[in-house]
Order: sequence, then C-alpha cells, then structure tokens
Amino acid sequence: MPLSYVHPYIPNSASEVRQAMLDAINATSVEELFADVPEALRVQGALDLPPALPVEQDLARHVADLLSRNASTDERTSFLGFGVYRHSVPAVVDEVIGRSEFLTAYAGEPYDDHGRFQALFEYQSLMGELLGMDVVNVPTYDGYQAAATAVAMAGRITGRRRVLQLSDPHPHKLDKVRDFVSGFLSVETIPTSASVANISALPASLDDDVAAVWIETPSVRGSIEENLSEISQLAHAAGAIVVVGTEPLLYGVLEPPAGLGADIVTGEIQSLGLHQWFGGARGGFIALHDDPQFVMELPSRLFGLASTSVPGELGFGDVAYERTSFALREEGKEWVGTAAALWGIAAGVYLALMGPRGMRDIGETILARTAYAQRRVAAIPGARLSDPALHFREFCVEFESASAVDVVAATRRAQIDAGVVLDERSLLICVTEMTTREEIDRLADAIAAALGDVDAQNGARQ
Amino acid sequence: MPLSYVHPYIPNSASEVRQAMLDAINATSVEELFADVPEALRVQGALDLPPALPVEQDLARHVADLLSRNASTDERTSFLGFGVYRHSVPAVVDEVIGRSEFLTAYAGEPYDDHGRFQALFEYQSLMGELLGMDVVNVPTYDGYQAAATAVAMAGRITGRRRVLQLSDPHPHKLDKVRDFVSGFLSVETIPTSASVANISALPASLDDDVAAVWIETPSVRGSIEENLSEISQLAHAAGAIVVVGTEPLLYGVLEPPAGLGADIVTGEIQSLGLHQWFGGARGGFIALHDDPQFVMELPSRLFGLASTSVPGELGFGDVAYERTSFALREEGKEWVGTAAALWGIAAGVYLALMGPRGMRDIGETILARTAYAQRRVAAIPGARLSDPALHFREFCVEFESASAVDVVAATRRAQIDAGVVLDERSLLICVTEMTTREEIDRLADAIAAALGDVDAQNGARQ
Amino acid sequence: WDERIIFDLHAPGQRGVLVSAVESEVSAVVGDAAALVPKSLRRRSRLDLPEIGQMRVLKHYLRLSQGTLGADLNIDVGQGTCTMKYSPKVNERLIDTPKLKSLHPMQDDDDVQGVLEIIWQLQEIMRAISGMDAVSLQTQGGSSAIWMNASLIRAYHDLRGEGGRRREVITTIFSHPSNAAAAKAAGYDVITIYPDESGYPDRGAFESAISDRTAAIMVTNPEDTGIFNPDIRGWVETAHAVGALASYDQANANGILGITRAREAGFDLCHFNLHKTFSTPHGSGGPGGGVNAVTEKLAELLPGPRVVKKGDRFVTTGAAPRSIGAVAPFYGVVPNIVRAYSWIRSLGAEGLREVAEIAVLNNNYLLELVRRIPGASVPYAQGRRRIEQVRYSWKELFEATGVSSEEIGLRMADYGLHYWTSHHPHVVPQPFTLEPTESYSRQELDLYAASLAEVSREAHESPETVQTAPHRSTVHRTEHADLDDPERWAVTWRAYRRKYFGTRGSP
Amino acid sequence: WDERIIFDLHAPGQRGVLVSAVESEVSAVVGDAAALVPKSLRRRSRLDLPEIGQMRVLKHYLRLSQGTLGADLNIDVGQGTCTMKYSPKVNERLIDTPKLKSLHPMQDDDDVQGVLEIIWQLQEIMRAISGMDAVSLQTQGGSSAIWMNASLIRAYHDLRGEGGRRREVITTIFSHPSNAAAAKAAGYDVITIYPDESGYPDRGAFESAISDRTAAIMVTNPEDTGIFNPDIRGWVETAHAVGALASYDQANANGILGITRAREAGFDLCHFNLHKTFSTPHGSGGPGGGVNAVTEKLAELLPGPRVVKKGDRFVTTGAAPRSIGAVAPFYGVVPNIVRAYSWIRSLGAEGLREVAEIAVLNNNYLLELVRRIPGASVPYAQGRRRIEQVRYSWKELFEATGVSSEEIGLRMADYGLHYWTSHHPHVVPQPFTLEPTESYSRQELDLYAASLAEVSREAHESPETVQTAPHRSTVHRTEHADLDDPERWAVTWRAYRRKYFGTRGSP
Repeated sequence: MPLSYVHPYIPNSASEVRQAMLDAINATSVEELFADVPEALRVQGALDLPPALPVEQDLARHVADLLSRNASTDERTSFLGFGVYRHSVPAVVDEVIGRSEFLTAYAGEPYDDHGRFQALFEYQSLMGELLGMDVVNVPTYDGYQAAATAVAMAGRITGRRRVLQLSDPHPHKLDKVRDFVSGFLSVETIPTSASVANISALPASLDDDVAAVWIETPSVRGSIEENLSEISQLAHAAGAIVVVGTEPLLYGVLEPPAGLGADIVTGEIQSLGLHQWFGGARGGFIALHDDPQFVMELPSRLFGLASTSVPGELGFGDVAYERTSFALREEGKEWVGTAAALWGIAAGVYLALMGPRGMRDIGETILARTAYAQRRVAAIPGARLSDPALHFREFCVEFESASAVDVVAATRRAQIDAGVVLDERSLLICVTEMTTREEIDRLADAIAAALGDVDAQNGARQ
Repeated sequence: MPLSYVHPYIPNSASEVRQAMLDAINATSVEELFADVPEALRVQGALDLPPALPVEQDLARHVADLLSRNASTDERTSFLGFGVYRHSVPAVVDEVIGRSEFLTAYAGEPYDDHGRFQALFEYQSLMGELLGMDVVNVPTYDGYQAAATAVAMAGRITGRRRVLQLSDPHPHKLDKVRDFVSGFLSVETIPTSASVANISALPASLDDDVAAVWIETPSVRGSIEENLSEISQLAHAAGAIVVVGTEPLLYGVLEPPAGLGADIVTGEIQSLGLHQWFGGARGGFIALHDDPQFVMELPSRLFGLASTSVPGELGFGDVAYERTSFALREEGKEWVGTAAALWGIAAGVYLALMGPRGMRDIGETILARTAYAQRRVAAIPGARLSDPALHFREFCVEFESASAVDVVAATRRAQIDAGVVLDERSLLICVTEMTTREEIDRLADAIAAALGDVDAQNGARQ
Repeated sequence: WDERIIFDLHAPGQRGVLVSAVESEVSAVVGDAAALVPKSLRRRSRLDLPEIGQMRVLKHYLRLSQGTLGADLNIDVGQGTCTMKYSPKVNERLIDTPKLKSLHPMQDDDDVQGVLEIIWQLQEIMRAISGMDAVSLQTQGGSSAIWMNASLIRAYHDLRGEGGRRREVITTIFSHPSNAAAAKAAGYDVITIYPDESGYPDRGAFESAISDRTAAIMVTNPEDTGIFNPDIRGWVETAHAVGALASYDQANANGILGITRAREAGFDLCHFNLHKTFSTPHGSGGPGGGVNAVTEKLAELLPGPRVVKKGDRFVTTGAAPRSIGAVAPFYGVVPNIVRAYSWIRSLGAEGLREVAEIAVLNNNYLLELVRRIPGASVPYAQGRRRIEQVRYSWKELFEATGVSSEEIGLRMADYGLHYWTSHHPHVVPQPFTLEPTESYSRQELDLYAASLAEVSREAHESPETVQTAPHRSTVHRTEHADLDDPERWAVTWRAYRRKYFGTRGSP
Repeated sequence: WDERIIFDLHAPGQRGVLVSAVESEVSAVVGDAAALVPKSLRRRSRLDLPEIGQMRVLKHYLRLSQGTLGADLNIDVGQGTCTMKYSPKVNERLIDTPKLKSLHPMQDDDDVQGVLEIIWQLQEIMRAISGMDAVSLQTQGGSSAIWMNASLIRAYHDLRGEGGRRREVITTIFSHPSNAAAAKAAGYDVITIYPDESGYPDRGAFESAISDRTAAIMVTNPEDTGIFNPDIRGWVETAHAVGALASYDQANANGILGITRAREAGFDLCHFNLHKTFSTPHGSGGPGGGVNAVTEKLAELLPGPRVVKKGDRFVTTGAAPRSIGAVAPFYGVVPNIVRAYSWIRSLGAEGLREVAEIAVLNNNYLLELVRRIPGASVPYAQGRRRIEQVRYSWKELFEATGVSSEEIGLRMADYGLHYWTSHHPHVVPQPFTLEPTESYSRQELDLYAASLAEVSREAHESPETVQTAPHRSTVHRTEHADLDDPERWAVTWRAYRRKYFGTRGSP
C-alpha cells in the first residue's frame, strides 16, 4: 500500500512513475519483488513507530522543541572536561565541513574526489608537523580506538603479550583498550605516583615479554608526564614499544612525544576545531615514524602523494592498501570502515588557520589559565590540589570535608558547572581558552561559598 | 602606526610583507601613499569607536550575547504581519543561498558566473509561470520600489501625469511611491469601500490624463480585490495602464492579475522562502508582458537566454542592456545597482521545491486558516470584522469598546503577539501556514479574555 | 556541469516539500478552502511550475553554484569599484540564529533589545566614521542610498522654497553612474564634469557649471580612477557659496577609513555601502546595504522608523518631523547591518585604519606590477599615488593587436579570474579597473598580475586565442543580438518556448 | 582548480585566527606561561605549520571541496553496498544549534533532557525496526558496530565458560568484509561460506562448517549481491542448535525496512548503519553511526553509559552489570543520532516501508537497464528479483575488449559519476555493484545506465579511450607503485620533502 502522498525524499513513489517502472520490469506489483522473503519472515502490520511528520515545518518544530529543553554550555559557565572539551571553533572550520561536497562524499576514487584526498593528506601532513612524525592516519573513530589499535600494533610487531600502563588514563579508554586486545594481550597497570608515572616501579615489571609501555600525557587528571624520555629509554632497552596517548593542543609549546622517544603517538582531535556535540564528535589519530614494519601493522587508511601520468603533477591514493581489511578481509590488519574523515578535514582546517603562532598562543593561554585556576582554587580553605604535577587544561581538587557532589550542586545554583566528580571528595576542573579569568574567579568564589556553607553546617552540627 | 598584531582579515599587514611591498614601489612609508589627502582633511587621532574584538571567540560571544536579548517569533506565538510574514522556509533554500559561491558572487560575466545567470533566469521564469507573464525582472529592492518603478514606468510610457490609487496600500509603500514619482506624477487616492476599490467612484476620476490605475491586492488589510477585471477594462478604455501590487503566494489558487487585465504586476518575494529578518529581507518583482515599449522602460536587469557559438548550447546575458544606467548613466531608465539578487535565487529555489501542488496547497491552507481565524475572532463579543471582503493571510478586527493597544498588552502576557495596531480600535491579525489551528484558538481565547477584562473594568467604572 | 534548465527536470507527481495541511477542525468550520474564492477569481490555467523531488532541486542549484565564481573562490581584484573583500565566515554564523532571522519588525521593543542595540550602535559607529551628525541605515544598496541623498537634497530645497529654482545637480564623470542617474530620477538636470589634463576633476569647468540653479554636487572621492581630489574642500565651499548642498558618494571609502571623512571636507551628506567597504557579502548582486549620514541641518528630513536610545533602553520611533517618508521598509537590510557591525567590531578604529593603509599599499603595489605589462598603461595623474583602485587602459595593446579590453576579460575567465572593463562611458579607452582592497595577499596580487601579463603576451603572439575566448567556461561566446532584439529576447522560459517553438510545452 | 598543497600557501606572519590572550591579571599571578613548562619539555624544533590569512585558508578548502564529488552533486548509485541516499538538508539545519553542538556529556541530566529524549526515542525506534529487545547507539560506524557484535559474542560465551572452546565465526563471502575482519580482531578463526551455483549461500557448506566450536554466524542479508537468503531462519536455527549465536549485519537493510526484521529470522543480535539506511551524510568517510540491537539474553552485556526513561524523565546510567565496558565514548555520534531520528520521524512507519519498496523497485528497474548493456551480465540467481542492490559483472566485456571494471570506473569519472568496482575478493569477475536506493528519480537512473552503456560502447569501439581515462579529472592517472613502495610512499608532506628532496623546506 503506497503512501497517500509523494514524500519529498522518495521521488519515484508518484503513482504514475511507480506503475511505469513496474511495467518496465514486467512486474505486476512491488510485492512481487520481495518473492525471496518468505511469508514467515514478514513483519505483520506496520512497525510500531511514532507518527510521521512529513511536512518539514512540523518536523523542524518538533525537533527544535526537544532541543530547546537543553541548556548548552554557552548558557552556563562550564568547567566540564573529562575527555570532551569546550574549545573555540573557528567559523571557517564549520563552513568547510558543512559544504555539501565534503559532507556527503564517501568513497570516491582519487579522480572524482581529488579534493577529499588532498584535504585528508593535508590533515595528515599538518598533524605530522605538529607531532614531528612522518606517518599519520586518516582518523579512526576516537582516541580510545587509536590507543587500542596502537597497543595491538605493538603486540603484533613484537609478538609479546604484556602491556604496561603507567598513567591514569580515562577509565572508559582503559576499558576499551582492555576489551579490544583481550584476545592476545594483557594490560597491567603500574599505579601512578603523584598522578604521573611511577618510574621507579617500572624496571621491576619491564621484561622481554613486554610489548608496549603505554603512557597518557596529559592524564585523565590533566597532569603532564615529565619523564617520558627516561621511560622511553627503559622501554626501548627492554625491546618494548612506547605508546603515548596525548593532546595535540600541547605541541605549539611542548616537545612532541616523538622527540622524547615515543614510537606510536595517539590521541583525540576533538580539541582541534570540533564542537562538544554531547561527547559525540571524536576522531583518533595514530602517528608513527616512517618504518614499514609499523606502517604495515596500521589498519587505517593512509592517503599518500603519487606522481601521475603528467610529469610534475601530484595525485593522491591509498598507501599500502594491501594491509587493509578492504583488500584482505580477515587477513588484513584489524579492519577499516567509515570512521571520522570529516572531523579530520575539520582538524586540518583548524591547524591551517592556527599556524605555528596560534598553536603556541593557545598552548600558553591554556597553561596559564590552568595554573591560575589551580592557584585560585588551592587558596580556598578546605580545598587543595591533588598533586603537584604540571597540568594542562584539567586538574583535580580535593575537599577536606565537603563532598564533591555537594559542591557541584551548590555551584550549579550559580549557573556554574564546576567540574566532574571523580570520587567522594575529588573534583576535576577544566579550563580552556574559552574560560575567562573572570569566570575562573567566579568559580573560586562559588566553591569557597559552597565550602563555607559546608563548614557552617558542620559547625552547626557539632 | 601599524597594528601590534596581524589581523586575520588583513594578510599583508605582517611587517616583513608590508616592508617588502613598500620597497617594491619605492615608498618609504604608507603615509607617502596618501600624499593627495591634504593635512587639513586628515582625521585627527583615531576614530571614536568601541574597542576591537579581533579574537573571533570574543566577537562571537559579544554578538551572540546581544542577540540573545531578542525573543524570536519562534519563541512567542506571533500574529504579526503588516508587510513582513512568518512563512516556512525550506532548509534547501537556506542551503543554496548560503553557498559561498552564490553568497559572495557579484557582477561576473555570463562566462565566469554561468550558474548565477541561470539561477536568476530560472527565478524570472518560475515567477513568470506563477504570474502568467513573459517578463520578470531580477529583483529590485522591495515591493515599495517595485510599485514606485511600475507607476513611474506608466508615467513614462503614457506621458501622462496622474495616478489613481484605488486600494489601501501599506502606508509606507504609499509614502515611497509618492516621494519617488513626485517630480513628474501626482498620486490621487480614491478611498476604498469596505476595504476594496470603490469601483463606482472610478469613472469620475478616470480621464485621458491618467497614466496608471494602481491596485493593491491583497491590501494592507489582507482584502482581495474582486473587481480587478472591471477596473482594468475601465482603465484601458481611458488609455491608462493597470499597475497591480500583489502577493505571489496567491497564485496557486487565484487567477493571476495578468489574466484579469493587469499590465504591470509588482510585489514582494519575502514570502517565497525568506525569513523575517526583522523586516530586512525584501525583494521586489516587476512583471510585464513582452511588449518592447514596456520592457525598454524597466530599469532593472533582465537576464535572458542567448545562443552561443556552439549550436544548441544555451547561454545567458543581459537583455536590452542599453536601457540601464550602467550603460547610459542619467540617460538610462532610473538606475540599476546592487539590489536583491540573492533573495531572487532563494525565491526560485522555493518555487522549484513547491511546484504547482505546493503552491496550490499553501494558498488553500492560508485561505482556510484566515477564514477560520476570522470566524473565531468575529464570534468574540465586543469584536467584529472590519469588512466582509475575502481575506488572505491578514484581516482587521475592530473592538467595540476596548482599545487595541490594551488588547495587545493583555495577550502579550500569554506570550501571544496578537497583531499590529492599526488605530485606536483596530487590530490587524495575520495567520500563515505556520499558524496552527490550536494557536488561532488560543488567540481567540486570549482576546476574549482581554475583552472580558475590559468589560469588567468598564462595568466597575460605571 | 551541463545542467539543464530547471523546467526540464519536471517529473509528474514529484514533490520538493510538503505544505502544512488544513486541519480537519478548520475544514469543519470553513468548508473547502478553494470554495472560499469566488469563481471569477479562481485560477483558470494550469500552473506550469516543474514538479521535482527535493534532492534533485538541491542538486540542480548546487551544480549551478559550482558554476558561479564567488569572491570566496576567486582573486577578486578585477571588479574594480566594487570593493570585493573578504566577508568573514564568522559573521555568517552569527546571523544564522532565530534570534535574528525570526524577528518581526513590529514586535514590542522589549522583545528586540538586542537587534535594536546593534542598529543603534552601527548608527553611532557610522557617525564616527563619517563625522556626520545623524545616520540612517535604511536603504538596501549603494544606489538606493544615492537616491536617498537625491531625495534629501530635493526635500531640503523644497522646504526652503528653492526647489523650483534649483534644478541642476553636478557630478563628475568618474563618480559612480548612479549619482547621475538618481539625480535624474529625482527630476534634476545633470551636469557632468570631466577631468582636466592632470586627471583631477576640472576645477574651471566646475566653476563654470555651478550657479544658483545648482541643487547639489554629488561626487565620489577618490574617484573611480583611484585619484583623490585634494581640492575637495574647495569644491564643497564653492557649492555652499551658491547655496547648493554637497553630497559625498563614499563607495570608494575603503582606502580612506580613518584617514579622512565627509566632515573634514565639509560635506552635508554622504553615503556608504555596507556590502563594499564594510564587507557584507555581495549576494550575487544584493542585498547590499546603504548608510546615509547627514549633518544636523538635514537630520529632520531622515526617513523612519528610527532607533534611538533612551536611558539604557533602545526604542523605535517614527520618522523625523519633516521626513521624506519611508524610503524602504522598516530598519534596512538587517542581516547586513549585523554583519557590518561584527566586521567593524572585529577591527576597531586602529583596524579600520589598517584596512585603509593596506588597501592603498596593495593598490599601489599592483599598480607597479601592471605598469610593467606590455600594452597596459595608467592614464592621468602621472607619478602620483592612487588610493583605492586604478583605472588602467589597454589602449596601446588594442592599437598594437586589435585585442580589446572586453576580449581580455573573456580570456581572464579561462584563468578562473574575474575581470571587468569599467562603467560606461569609456572615457579611458579600453579600460579596466583593479581594486585589490586589503584582503589579498601579495602572492595573490602577483598571480593576478602574472595572469594579466600572460594574456597580454597571448594578445601579442596569438591574438585569436584571446579573441575567441572563453575556451574553458561552461558556455561559449553568446550571441548578443539575441539579447537586444525584441523579437528574439527571452526573459523567461515561457517566452523562449513561445518565441522559438510556438508552444507552451517544453521544447 | 589547480590548487597547491597548503604548505605552499605559507606567507610569514599571516594569521588565520587569533587566540584569546592571557589576561594581565593571570600573568600577574602565574608569570610567563612558557616558563611554567620545565625546560626539558619545551618544544625544541620550529613548528613548521604554514602561516596563512583567513580568506586564503577558506579559499583553499572551498576549492578542494569543488574538487570533491559529494553525493549531493552526483547520481550516486555506483557505490553499491554504501546505501548512498539523500541526506535531507533540514536535518543539517536542525542539528546546527548550540543546544546540541555545545552540550557536554557530563552535564546534569536536568540540563540535557532534550538530547536524552532523542537518544532514548531512537533506541525505541530501533527496537521496533529490528524487533530486538535492547539497543545501544554508541558505536561510530558500521564496522565498529560489527566489532561490538563480535565483542558481545565473545563476552556471551566467556560468561558461560565456553569462550575457550568456541573459537570460530562463520560468515559468507558476500557479507561485508568487516564481519570477517572484526571477528578475526576479536580472536576468532573465520570460516567463509561461498554461494552455491544458484547464488544463494551454500547450505551444505554451512552445515559442514558449523559445530560446537562455532561462536556465531555473522552474516549480511540481503547479501552484497542483492540476493536475499530465503533460508535465513534455517541458518539461524542451525546456529542455535549448536549453541552458537546469530549476528545479523543489517548494512543492506534499506530494502527490507518494515518488510522483515532480525526478530522474524530469530537473530540474537544485529546492527544498522545510521549513515547508510538512516540517511546521515557520509562525511567523506565518517563519522557514521552504528546501532546494535540485541535480544534480552544479551542485554546485560551492553556497554554504558545508557539512557533510560524514569517516569517522564530521561536519565543517564552506567553500563549494564556484565557490560563489555565502553566500546566508544559516551553516547555515540550524537549529531548523527539526531539526524537519523529526524529522518525517521519525517517518514514514519509507512514512509520507511515506502523507502524499502521504492529502493527495491529502483534496483530492479536499473537491473533491467543494465542487463541490456553489451558486455554486462548479472551473475547468480537467474530470473530472480534482487533486493537492495545488484553485483554485476563486466566479464564478457573484459574478455571481448580487455577493458577492466576498474578502467570503466575511471572513465565514469569523466562523466561526473561515481563508480566503484566492489569489495575484494572479486569472486564475481570484473565486478561492479549498483545500489540506487529510494533517492533517485527514474530520469537519473536512466541517465546513469545510459552513461554505462556509452562507456561500454567506447570500450568496444575505442578501448584506449577508456583505458587512458580519466581525461577530464583534476588529475591524471596516478602511479600506484609510489603508494606501495616504502621507499617512495609519502603519507605526509614532511615525508615527501625528506624522501624526494632531502630537505625540510618546501621543494
């Protein structure tokens, strides 16, 4: 039973067209085309779905009404981080990735999609400069997958079965990595010391069965690993591969991990020009040195330069396509599929806009505001910083006697989301280049007021 | 004194580039380039402007904060019309006119801007079908200008000096027309009868010095002129030109004015896919029969089809360019300049999406809801319709004892903007396809409640 | 793309969008909607719009867009006098909100304080930039702002009872043609002053022309040649001396922002183009945006409605007491007002001056490059610097090769670059006008000049290559006669079908 | 456009955007920001990103976009198995609001009720579409959803202590390669079933392969050939009989929406692709969106966080008790969840079924057209109708002319049309797969088939025309060896400079 109207998305459902096409294929009904689907497999009746809204204005009103029930982080003062960050997104980034051409392209050849190949090659190249490495993938899903794949690559390259994890990674990322490699690798955690790697505990665990030493810097608490160079030396001496998960915004200011011994560097590109999207805009980078043994273990697509039949002309194509599951099914490395290419283009535009000066400025601004926020919060009676490490963008504050949940609830009344509760007494606070000094001051005042109230209540109780 | 930073909009202000360019032109300073501007004409010091916000995130926050102080008609229930209408804008329209190519093109030739010429030719053609006329201009500024130019054209064509105005036009439009033609035409108003033309008063004024008879349908009150055919016959018999100002949304349902004798048909395209924009998105159409005497008096650009050096290929170009002020300065017809081309493209996309069925549907929906609103409001004690004419989208209600301003103030408390106050006791109410039956009912209830309060107060006072 | 005309995409029954249907409760009350309309008014003929599915409509226009060389894609220095500059994308994002798009101009002032503040602020900013006393943002483009100048001039003299006597407006040939045209449309006789040998407007001719019949001078400065008339205050004083007004077309203001203003030169009124100097995108030919700024003595004539500040609040009021009446609907081209406000706020006073300085630097740099191209010359004001643009000439090239400026333009299209001859009349023979603004990098100016030089080389070496251009456009050279002959021109598809096929159906 | 690589646009000192500066009050407290970083960690080498003004960056990417054949511009039926359909523009407008873009996943539930409701509603809708009991929307693409299926299968058997024994997964050769690949990545041995002579998956081979070592079957149906396995319930029952799970890859669900579901065939788990069947745009290769739907017995394994409804409120909770843990961050690809929700709501249940019916009608119509093209053939299942797509073969053409399917694809690019051979291995010789979906009008299908026929004619008449294609692309045929030789491949500009020029500077 055809629809009673022609839906704008289904042009051939106009009844005269439908009939003409049936005639052209010698069919008497559309039903006949489903002859291979036995009656027993048929859905009885219509699917149980909410009513259709085929008139565009009705749909738009419905969805806009739903979304209007959200209060965005532009309306509140947000110090929420924990893997998703409120950074400035230049308008040009949104303009480029909103272009119909990039938005709706998929899997064209380098000839029809020259621009897409170039844009993603440039993304790889710009990231390569930032990270000081020669090979960067077309983004995989997210930093979790990037870390999981990097660790798995280390397992495949070394043929070893242990992974030492030295930092405080995001707990969900750790989940993902464990599950992903559980078929062939065990992930062992060496607890951190003062929120960075406990380097003195490393030698005892570091044996010739260790495939990878895995560092996260900044950690989930925003602490920067200061001893990467030493850790790398120890790992390399044991024949292990150094896998680092990190934040690209650091590297206008900091020496990239490759310069400190890292073999595989991974992370997220959400901070490079992607909105927060309720945590739903992610892309994972995996950067390598140009070592064929490593490259051939990477599952992602890699777009590379190629000469063409016209001398001097540069074309693009898939590097080492034969690694992939597209070429080899289960004999390929892991798998490759629709991942996060559009976000990669976005990150490329972002880096092109920022340039070296912009990347230095943003690194310094965030470092400075993080330090400022740390000092402001640490100065509040009843609050202290959880550790003395250098922090970028996030840090953890511990309350002496107040519960973190109560502090959050109190500051929410001032339209402030103070941070993410890590445990009973710990709050993870995030500041970016979007967080002004004035907002940090308001946060500190609100926390101080909240703690004062708690003290007062405690006093009253005593 | 150069800026202390390189602004992203001014690439060559980087100091090394600036110097290199000065060297290339043998100048020692930029100041030297302004040698022709005497010291006495120089601005002393900096302009008195608010501080710069060169960091994009700061600018965005500033402007978004300002705009957040507005309550849009999406948030309220709006019955406001009076020349600006809340119609549904299909997303595809916004997508097309948001494209960088159309948005930032300007005055290219048919070769570099083939697409722009085609899109505007198609706009003209789609409007031509809707209006049943063979010539439609690239949009001028707005319906006011379109009417003014049409009346002026009639003056130039006939060489006569009087214009008879038979409807209730928008008062600002009347202002504009009067001022525009005041150098050579006088506009005389024949008062309406029951909000449409007083056809019986026409013959007395219609003499052989009348250049144009000017009708507006719908009028500012939304009333449809039912006697256009008879008026045209009278006008033509006197050698006058019939100029009609109208609303294109009518013509999926109604016979276009050309079929009823109109010689020049004008109006606004805001309802064809343009948002309200606080009244700031307008475009004026002027439609003619393909009579060279008329065409040569039109000042606007006209894009036409042309054969090319390749047989069968269709190109585009300016029709009768020699009419224009671009070609002839003051000897051209009025003038031509930057007007409203992008809105013309939008209206073309709109008509292409709507098709004949969509235009019929929207006409019927608005007619039906207008009639429904009229009946609901007319049923309220203390309120009555101002006239018995057929109305489209707008109608006027008169209150027996309440002031219209008070009624508006009372309904505003229910988040309803009930309409535009026309005078002490009259309210102009507008409904479109965006106005639901439920909203109309709420309006009627709110007006009834407001009138009830007034009655109660009057009762209390007595 | 070889994209057919949209009528050829017609497929019966397809829908691009659906329309909100009449509710059954409504039908129950009013009956059949069509029956509400008297039979004599009902549409008699079939409405021959095409029926096309949504994706196909979109695709059609996307393909046409790709066949359009927007300024965002181009090195758009070839459309001199148009001030093609970067229209920042952030401004597009900022206006794309229901908080602006879905505002109605008759909403209560309380509900629209944000937009009113922006309008008011831009008025104040334009007061500062012009040095004038009062501002209207209502007109929709440069020419309509020029029209408003003419209308204000007319009203001013009418009020003083001199309207009947002052029947002349004086302009210069290198002022924008709309000054002449709008003055004429307002009923004035137009007197046009040409430059003297130096290239500056001829002071002697001006003094001969001005008299107590003069209503106003309406001039551009710098003129479209890029030459700034250093004697402009003298001209204004001469006009004032005979009781005429002085109206300043600031279409070329980009090179003098923060350098010199209407006020310093003594003008009574002036206008700016939001879509030129203040970066709002040109929209394929509009909407633009006009700014009219006047001195105190003309303020009472400004049109309404107006936005004023009362305490901390912004309120709307009617027109000034002796207003010329509405020149345009409501508050002007609001999206462009917000865009221009945003652009100016990004730059501030120092930034605007930097815009002017770099625009002028770019212009003189490009001048240096073009001067070296064989066959190109730079008429007038030899050895002087230019401000915002330069009107060049291919006279030498034309004489040597027979290749005209128009033909060079068609060949430049093959290089993916805009090029436009110049406004008529071509006082400068074989003219072209380049205006680089502040938006283009040195590399892009080098590339544009190199392309011009290449075309010059082609013109000398194989003129037919240039004269048969375009070679790489979507279409080939069109037949101009099709456009000028009433028997053949076709402004709509229906006219085309009728004239060429004698049919209402598709050919 | 011949647009250079972005590093060539470098112009020292130019800025694309400026960054919020450190406030003086902050500096006063923390001192110089760079000095906060220990010297050993400070960047040692110059950061060689290019410096480019904003307009030039924009122009660069706009030009690259024009060199990309997005589905919006194309008749995109040539990328079979990809379900290239119309991604409605209204959905792009709807998600473009700070109310979605600027939401943080750790906000209080009270502040995000709107997005939580949409997530929850889409879960419910997917329950109805699949007939399964519980849904997760967390994965970011089809292959990651397949991975999640594999991970759930593994966890399921592990929980029952059978993980050690069940080491095999069975798939079919015309199921998407990621089923094989993800199963392998999860540690399984993969057994692949080929079709029998009829073209349907070989039941006999399947029965020989299945055993108590089988963890699951992971199959697509209809397969990538467009053939629906009518015996699918039999296969599932066979799997269940040995204690294996049955996992349904619904990448090709478009043609069976509302017709048949995982539930009816008895599957334990399945996945859909939001970016295929449910119209979210393909984004140049992602982000996509995966939907995993499972029966009750697997629900306890689903990852977290989850969205549930409590009374009238929507609340977030952690993972299920025996969850496999996070497979992806937070709630999945939220923009695509909202897009897919909007698309489904526009259509409703009847509309979805209409999608399926017209997609299948289009497919069989196109089949009829292609069948008539000389050199093209339709392997398998002769005389049967196909569902969502068809895998065709140019075997005859190749044998007659030497022109391969890949070469035909390059020539189709000259016609402005996408064309893709097919996934490896090429069991069907010289394959190509066409999937018209419901989005294309009859005219467009006719045009696509006519273009294929034209290339076939060229292949027969002048094969070198096809074999030297593309002729009208931005670039010419690339040298594959540059991409496969480690000495020559260059994945970044820095690698290119190093390998080809031995330099860090621009070549």
